[in-house]
Amino acid sequence: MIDADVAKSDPVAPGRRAPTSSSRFASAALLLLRGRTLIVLVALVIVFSAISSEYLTQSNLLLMTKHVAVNAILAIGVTFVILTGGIDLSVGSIAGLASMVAGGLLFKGLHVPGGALFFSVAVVIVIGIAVGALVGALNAVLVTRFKVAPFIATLGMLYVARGAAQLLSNGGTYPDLAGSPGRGNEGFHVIGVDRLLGIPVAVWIMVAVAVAAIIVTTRTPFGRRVFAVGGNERAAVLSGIRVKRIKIAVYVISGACAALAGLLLTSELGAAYPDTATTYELNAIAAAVLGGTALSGGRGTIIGTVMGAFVIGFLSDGLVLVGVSTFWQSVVKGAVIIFAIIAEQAQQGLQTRLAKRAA
Amino acid sequence: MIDADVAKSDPVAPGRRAPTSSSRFASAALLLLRGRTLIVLVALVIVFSAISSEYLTQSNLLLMTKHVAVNAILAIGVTFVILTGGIDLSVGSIAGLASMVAGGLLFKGLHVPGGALFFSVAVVIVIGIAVGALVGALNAVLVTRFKVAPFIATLGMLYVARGAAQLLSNGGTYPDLAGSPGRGNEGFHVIGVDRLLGIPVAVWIMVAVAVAAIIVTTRTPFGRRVFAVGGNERAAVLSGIRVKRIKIAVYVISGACAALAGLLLTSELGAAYPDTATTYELNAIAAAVLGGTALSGGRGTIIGTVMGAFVIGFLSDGLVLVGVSTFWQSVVKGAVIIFAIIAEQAQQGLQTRLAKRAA
Amino acid sequence: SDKADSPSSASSTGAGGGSKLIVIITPSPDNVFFKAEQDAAAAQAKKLGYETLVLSHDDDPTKQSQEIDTAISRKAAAIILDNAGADSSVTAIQRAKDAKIPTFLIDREINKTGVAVAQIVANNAQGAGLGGQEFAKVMGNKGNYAELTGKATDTNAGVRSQGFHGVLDQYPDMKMVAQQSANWDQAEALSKTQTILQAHPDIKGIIAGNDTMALGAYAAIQAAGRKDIVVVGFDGSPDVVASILKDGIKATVLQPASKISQMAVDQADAYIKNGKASEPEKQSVDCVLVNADNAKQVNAFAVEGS
Amino acid sequence: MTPTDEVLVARGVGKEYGGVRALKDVTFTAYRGKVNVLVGENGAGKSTLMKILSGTEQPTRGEILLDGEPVQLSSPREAMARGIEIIHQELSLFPNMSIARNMFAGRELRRGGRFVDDGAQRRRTAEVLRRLGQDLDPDTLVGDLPIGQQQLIEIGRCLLSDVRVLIMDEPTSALSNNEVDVLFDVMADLRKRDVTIIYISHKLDEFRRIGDWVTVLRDGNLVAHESMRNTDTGWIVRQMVGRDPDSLYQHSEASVGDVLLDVRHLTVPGPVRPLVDDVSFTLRAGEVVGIYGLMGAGRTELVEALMGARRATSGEVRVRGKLVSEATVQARLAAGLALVPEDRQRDGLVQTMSVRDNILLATIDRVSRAGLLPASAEQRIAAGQVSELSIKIPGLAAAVTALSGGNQQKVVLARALLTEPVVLLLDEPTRGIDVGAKAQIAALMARLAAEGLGVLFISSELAEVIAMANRVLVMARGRITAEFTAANVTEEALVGASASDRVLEVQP
Ligand SMILES: Nc1ncnc2c1ncn2[C@@H]1O[C@H](COP(=O)(O)OP(=O)(O)OP(=O)(O)O)[C@@H](O)[C@H]1O
Ligand SMILES: Nc1ncnc2c1ncn2[C@@H]1O[C@H](COP(=O)(O)OP(=O)(O)OP(=O)(O)O)[C@@H](O)[C@H]1O
Ligand SMILES: O[C@@H]1[C@H](O)[C@H](O)CO[C@H]1O
Ligand SMILES: [Mg+2]
Ligand SMILES: [Mg+2]
Repeated sequence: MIDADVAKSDPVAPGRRAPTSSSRFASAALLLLRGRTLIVLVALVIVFSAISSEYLTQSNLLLMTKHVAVNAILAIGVTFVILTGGIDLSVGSIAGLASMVAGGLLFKGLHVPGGALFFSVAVVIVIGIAVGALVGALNAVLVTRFKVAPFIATLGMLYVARGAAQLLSNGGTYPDLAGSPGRGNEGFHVIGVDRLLGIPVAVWIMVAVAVAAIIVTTRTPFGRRVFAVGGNERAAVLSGIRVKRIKIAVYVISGACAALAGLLLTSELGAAYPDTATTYELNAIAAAVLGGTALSGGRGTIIGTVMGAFVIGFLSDGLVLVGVSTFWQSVVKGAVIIFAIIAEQAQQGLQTRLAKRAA
Repeated sequence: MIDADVAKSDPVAPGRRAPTSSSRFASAALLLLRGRTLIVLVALVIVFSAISSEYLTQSNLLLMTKHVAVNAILAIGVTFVILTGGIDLSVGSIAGLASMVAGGLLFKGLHVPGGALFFSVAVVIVIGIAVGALVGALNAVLVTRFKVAPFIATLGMLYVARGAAQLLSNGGTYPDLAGSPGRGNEGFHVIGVDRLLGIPVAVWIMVAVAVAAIIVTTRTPFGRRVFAVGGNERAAVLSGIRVKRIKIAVYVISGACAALAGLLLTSELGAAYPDTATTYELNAIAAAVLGGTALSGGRGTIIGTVMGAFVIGFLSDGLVLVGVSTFWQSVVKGAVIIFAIIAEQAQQGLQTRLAKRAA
Repeated sequence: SDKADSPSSASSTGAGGGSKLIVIITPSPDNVFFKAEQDAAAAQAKKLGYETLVLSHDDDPTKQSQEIDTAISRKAAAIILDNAGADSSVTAIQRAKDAKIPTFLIDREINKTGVAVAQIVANNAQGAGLGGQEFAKVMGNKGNYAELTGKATDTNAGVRSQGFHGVLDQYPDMKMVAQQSANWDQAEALSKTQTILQAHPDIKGIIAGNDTMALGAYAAIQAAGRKDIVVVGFDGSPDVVASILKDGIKATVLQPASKISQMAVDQADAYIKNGKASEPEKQSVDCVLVNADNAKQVNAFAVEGS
Repeated sequence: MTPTDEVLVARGVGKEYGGVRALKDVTFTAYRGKVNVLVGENGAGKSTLMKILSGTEQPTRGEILLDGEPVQLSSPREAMARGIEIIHQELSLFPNMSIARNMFAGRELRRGGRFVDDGAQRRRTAEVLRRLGQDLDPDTLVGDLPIGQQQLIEIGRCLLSDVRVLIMDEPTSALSNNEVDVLFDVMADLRKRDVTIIYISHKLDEFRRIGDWVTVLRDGNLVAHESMRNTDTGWIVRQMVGRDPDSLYQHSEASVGDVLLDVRHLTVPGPVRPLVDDVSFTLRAGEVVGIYGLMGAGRTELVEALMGARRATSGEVRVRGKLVSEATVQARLAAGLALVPEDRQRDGLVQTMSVRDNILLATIDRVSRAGLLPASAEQRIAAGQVSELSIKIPGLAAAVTALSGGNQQKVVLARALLTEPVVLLLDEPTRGIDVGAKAQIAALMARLAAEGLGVLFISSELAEVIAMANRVLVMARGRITAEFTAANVTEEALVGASASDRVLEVQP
C-alpha cells in the first residue's frame, strides 16, 4: 500500500511517484466497493438456487434480468439527480405519463380536425421519451428557477404527472397497442417483448443506457461537473461550472430515463394504464442507494446502481418463485435492503482495517 | 444568477445592531415565515367557500380538521426526524402495524395457552404506541449503530413493517373493534369517533401532541440539541452532545406519533386492515416541508408543520366536496404543493427586500 | 367463523413443482372477498392433489405480469386469476397461454375472449339489479342518495354502477347527488362519505359498489350519528352480513365467491387431465340478495339452503 | 518545571489514518497556567495531536495523562467533563442557530430543571461577547456572520465553562489585529487563573508575544521543546523546516507593464450600506498588489464581484483593456481572472472528490479530447501541479479531505493556476499555512508576476502585506481609503488607513 513516510517527507516525490501506485490502489478499492453489492447479489442467487432448481436456469435469469431492466433504467436516471445532491420522486409518475401518451398515440392517435393522426412506433417512442424529458425539465425549472427543494418539487410533480396520466384517458386503459398496418404503427411490442440474439430487447436497452451513463459519469466533463455540483455547489460555481445547466440536464436525463422505463413496461404489458409504475420511485432510489450512491450528493457509480437494481429485482422474483407469501416478501425485501447496506458498512470497515495492517 | 446560487447568505442583520430591535425584527420575521403557510391556507378556504357554501360551515371545518389530525400527528413526528437531518419513510407502515396490533388485541386478544387474553382499550392503545416506538427504535439502531442512511433504513422498514402488519392477520382485516363488556375492552371508538365539548377527540389529541411538540422543540435542551444535530452534526459531537441519543429519541418519537395516527385512523374506521395509511409518509413529509422544515435539517417549526398538514387536508377534502374528479384531485394537489413553496420563496424574497429597505 | 383470522391455507414452498402446481393470483386479501377466493381455491386444489402458490397483485397489472412470468418459470399446470385490469391483463394471460399454461379467470372479466380458458364471474348485472331494487325499497322509492363506485379499471365497477342505475333511474323521486370512486377501499370510502355528508347533508342513502366501501360509508354515518341513512353494499362479506344482523347496513348482494373459485379449480383440473375446456369460456353465476330476512343463513359467501 | 506543573501529557502517542502515519511517537507536555505553543509545517500533525488530547480522535498507540493519571478520552464529552476544551481549526458551529444557542449547545442553562433559560443564556452570551470586544446581538444567526466573527464565537464558547485546559488550533487565522489583541488579553487573564493553554499558530510574531513554551512538530515527530525565552524566530523556523530559512518573503522584482485589470466605480449593494462602495483601481502586468483591511472591510466581496460570483449594481471591469460586461464566473474566467477563495472548505474544495479531480475542476474542458477525458492526461496534468506547488498528498486519487489544511489550500491554488489566468485574485492565500509554504506562495506570486501576470491578494497580516506587495491598497467600510507603494508603506500607515472613513480619490 501507500508508503506514507515517503509521501510525506519528500514533497516532490509523491507527485511523480503517486500516480501509478495510488491509482492502482484506488482502482482496487473501487473494485471492492462495487464488489460488495455484487456479493449480496451472489449470496441471493446461491440461496435461491439452493431452494429452487428453477432459479438458476437461463430462461429464468433472462426473465429476471428483463424485470430488472425497468427499475435499472429508472434508477440510472435518478442516480444522475442524486449525484448532484437532488432527488427525483416523480419518476414513477413520469413513467406512467409517458406510457399513457404513447398508448394514446398508438391506440387512438392524435386528434386533429377531421380525424386522428397516427405515428410510427419509432416516432411514438421518441415522443414518449420527449414527454418524460419535458416533465424532467419542469422539475428542473422548479428547482433551479424557483428554488423549490428537489424533494418537494418532484413530490408535487409525482401528483401532477400521475393526475395528467389519468386525465389523458379519464382513468381508462388503452387496451391494445398492437397498431395496424394501415396506420403504419405496428411493432410496439419489439422493445418490451421481443428478443435479439436470444436476449430480450429490453435487456439490450438497459445495457445501452447503462454503458452510456457510465461513460458520461466517468469520462466526460459533464459527468465530472455532476459530481462537483453534488460535492460542493459553491465550489462548483466558483470553478466556473454552470450549476443550473448541470441541474437541468440531470432532471431531463432522469425524466427521459423514466419515460423509457415506462415505455418498456407498457410494451411488455401490451396495454397502457394510468397507474403504470406507481411507487416505482422508491425502488429506483433504493437501487441507487444500495449501489452506494450517497443521498447527500457527490458520490456514487452507475455500475453500483445497476447492481442495486439487480439485487432488488432478483430478490423480488426469487421470493415469488420459491413461493414465499406476499407478506413475507415485503418483510424480506425490506430486510435485504437494510442488510445489504449494513454489509457494505461492515466491508468498508474491514477494508480499512486490512489497509491499515498492510501499511 | 450565480450569486444566488452561491447563496452568500447576504448577512441580513449580522452586525452591530441593537439587541432589542433585531430580536423584534427576528420575531416579526418568524411570524411572517409562519404566516406564509397560513396565507396559502386562507387562500384555499376563500376559493373553496366561493365554490361551495358547505365548505365554510362549522361542521365541515371540524370534519376537515379531524381528517387533518392524522396527517398532522404523523407529520409532527416526522418533523423531529427531519430536524436532525434524517428522514422517516416508514411512518405509514408503522401506522399500519400499530393498527393491526391494536386491532388484533381488541378483536381476538392475545393468544395464550388455553385461550385469549383481552386488554382494556387504554392498555391496547399504550401497546399500539409502544409498538410504534419500538419500530422507531429499530430505525434508530439502523441509523446510529449500523450507520445506514436514514432514507434507506426507513425505506427498508417501510417494507418490513408493512409485511409484518400483513403477517399478523395473514392479510386479513379485523372487522370489528367494538369490543365487549365481558372482555372489558369496549370504547375504542372514543379516540377516533367521539367528541369532547363538541370537538372530535382526535382533534384534541392533535392539539395535545402539537402543544407538547412545540414546547419540546422550542423550550427544552433536548429540542435545542435536535436543531444542533441537524445544523451541524460534527459540531454537535464536538460540543459533547450525545448525537446518537438524540437520533434515537427522534425516531422513537416519530414511530410513536405514527402509531398514534394509525390508531386514530383505525378507531374512526372501526376496522383494522394491513394497508392502513399506505403512502401516508409522503403526505407527512410534504406537510413538514410545506410548513418550512428544511430537509437538510436544523430548520423548521412544529407550527409550520401543522399548518402544512392543514393545507394538504383542507385541499383534499375541498376537492372532494366540490366534486372535482379524482384525476384532477391529484393534479391540483401536486400543483398546490409546488405553488405553496414557490409562494414561500417569493414572500421570503419580498421580506428580505423589505428588511433591507427598513434598515 | 371469521375469515379474517383463519390461518393461511395457501402457499407452498420447495423446489420442483412442475405440472402439479396451481398458481392462484388475486388482489390483496385485506378484502375478505379475495381472502375467501384464495382459501377456497387453495383448498379445492389441495383436495384434488395439487400444490399451490398463492400470490397477490395488489391491483397492479405490472406486478401481476411478473407473477404470471413466475408461474411460467415454475411451469405451473394452471393459473387461477382474479385479474388486475380488464385490458392490462390480456398480454400477460396470452403469454401464459403461449407457454401452454391455461388461465382460469374468476370474479373479474377481461376485455378479450379466447385468451383465458374460462372467465367465471358472478352475474354482476343481475346482482346489481337486485341491489338497486332493494336500495330503492328501503329508501321508500324516494330521496337523495350518493354512490360510491369501485376501481375504474375493474369492469365490475362499471357493470354494477350501470346495474344500479338501470333500476334507480326509473324512480323519478330518487336523485343521485354525489358520485365518487373510492377504489374499493374502506378508508377512502370513509373519508369520502364524510365529505359527501358535508356537501349533501340531506342524503338518505348510499349505495356502494362493494362491501368494503359499504363498511367505510357505514362507519362515516355512524360517526355522524346519521342512523337514518340507508347503506347497501355488494359482495356478501361476513362483516357486512354481521352488520345487517345488527340492523346496520341494510343489504348486500352476495357473490358466490367460494363457489366460483371451486368451479375454476375443478375446470382447471379437468383441463389438465383432458387437454380441453369442459365448459364454455364465459360463465356467470347468479347472485343472491342478502338482507335481514336471510342474513342468518349466510356463511362464507354462500347462502345455506339456496 | 516540576512534574506537578505538567497538567496534560501525551506519552508516546501515535496515530494512523488508513495508511498515513500522521503522528509517530510523540511525547508532548502542557504546563499548568502557561501558554504552550505548538508549531510545525502544514501536515506536521498538530491538529491530529490536539484532536487526540480533546477526545475527538483516538490514538493508535500511546497514552494520555491528566495530572499524572492515565485517562481515557474516548469522546469530546469526556474531555469536556475533565475541563479540556478545544477550538478546532475548522469551525464547528451551528449556522442555523443564534449566537446564544451556539454558545450553550449541549450545555444549555436551565430554568425549573426542564426548560432552557433563554434569558440567562442571552445575558451570559452578551457578557462573553463584550469580553471579546464584540457588540453583537446574541440572537443573530451564526450563519449570517463573517468567518472572523464566527471564530470569535467559537472562542467564546470555551470561556463559558470551567475550563482547565484550553486548546486553540489556529484561533486567529481569521481575526483582525484588534481582535487578536483582545484575544491575547483574554488569554492573559485565563493564564492568571491558572488555565493551561495550548496554542497552535503559524504566525511567528504573534505567538512569540504570548507563548511561554514552544514545541515543534515535524512530519509527525516532536523535534524540539523549549522555553520561549531560549528561542528566537530563526531557531523556530529552523526546527520546523529542518534547515536554515531562506529570506521568508520575496518581493516581485518584475518590471511593471500594461494595465491588465481596470476596475471603475464598482459597487456591491449590502443590507446596511454598500459592501463595496464605488471602488476603482488598476492592476498592471508584473505587479503584486496587496489589499489590506480589517475584517468586514469588504475585500472578499470585492474579489467575488470581480469574479462574477456576486452581483454588482454598478461599475465596469476591464481586463487587458477589454470591457467584460457579463458578470458570470464563466465570463470572468474566460477573460483571464481566477480566484482562490478565502474559505476553502466552503468555497474551494469539493470534499467528495479526489485531489486530482479537485485540481482539474475548472479546466476539465481543456483536458477533454473529443468530449472524453483521457485518464493519462488527467493524471499527468494533476501530477504536474502537485509537484509544481510541492503539495503533500498520499496520492492523486486520495480524498482531498485527507490533506492537511495548508495542502488543501494549495490544491485550490493549483486549480486556479491551471486556468492560466491573466490576473490572479487571492483571498487570504496564506491563511492557515506554514512559514515554508508561505514563502513558497510568496515566491510563486513573484514568479507569476515576473511572467507577466497581475496578482491581487488580500491579507490581514501587516508584515505579510508589506513584505510581499509592490503596492498596497487599504479598504475600510467598502471603500479604498489609502494606497501605498512598497517604498512608502509602514505598519502605522496601514493600520491608520484601515480604520479611516476617508475615501481615497483615485485618479484612474
Ligand atoms: N482524516 C484523515 N484521513 C487521512 N489522513 C489524515 C486525516 N486527517 C489528517 N490526515 C493526515 O495527517 C497528517 C497530519 O495532519 P494534521 O491535520 O494534524 O496537520 P497540521 O499539523 O494540523 O497541519 P496544518 O497546519 O496544515 O493544519 C497530514 O499528512 C494529513 O494528510
Ligand atoms: N463587525 C461587523 N459588523 C457589521 N458587519 C460586519 C462585520 N464584519 C463583517 N460584516 C459584514 O460581513 C461582510 C463580510 O465580511 P468579510 O469578512 O467577508 O469581509 P472582508 O473584508 O473580506 O474581511 P476578511 O476577509 O478579512 O474577513 C462585510 O462586508 C460586512 O457587511
Ligand atoms: O367483485 C370484486 C369484489 O366486489 C371486491 O370487493 C372488489 O373487486 C371486485 O372485483
Ligand atoms: Mg491543523
Ligand atoms: Mg474576507
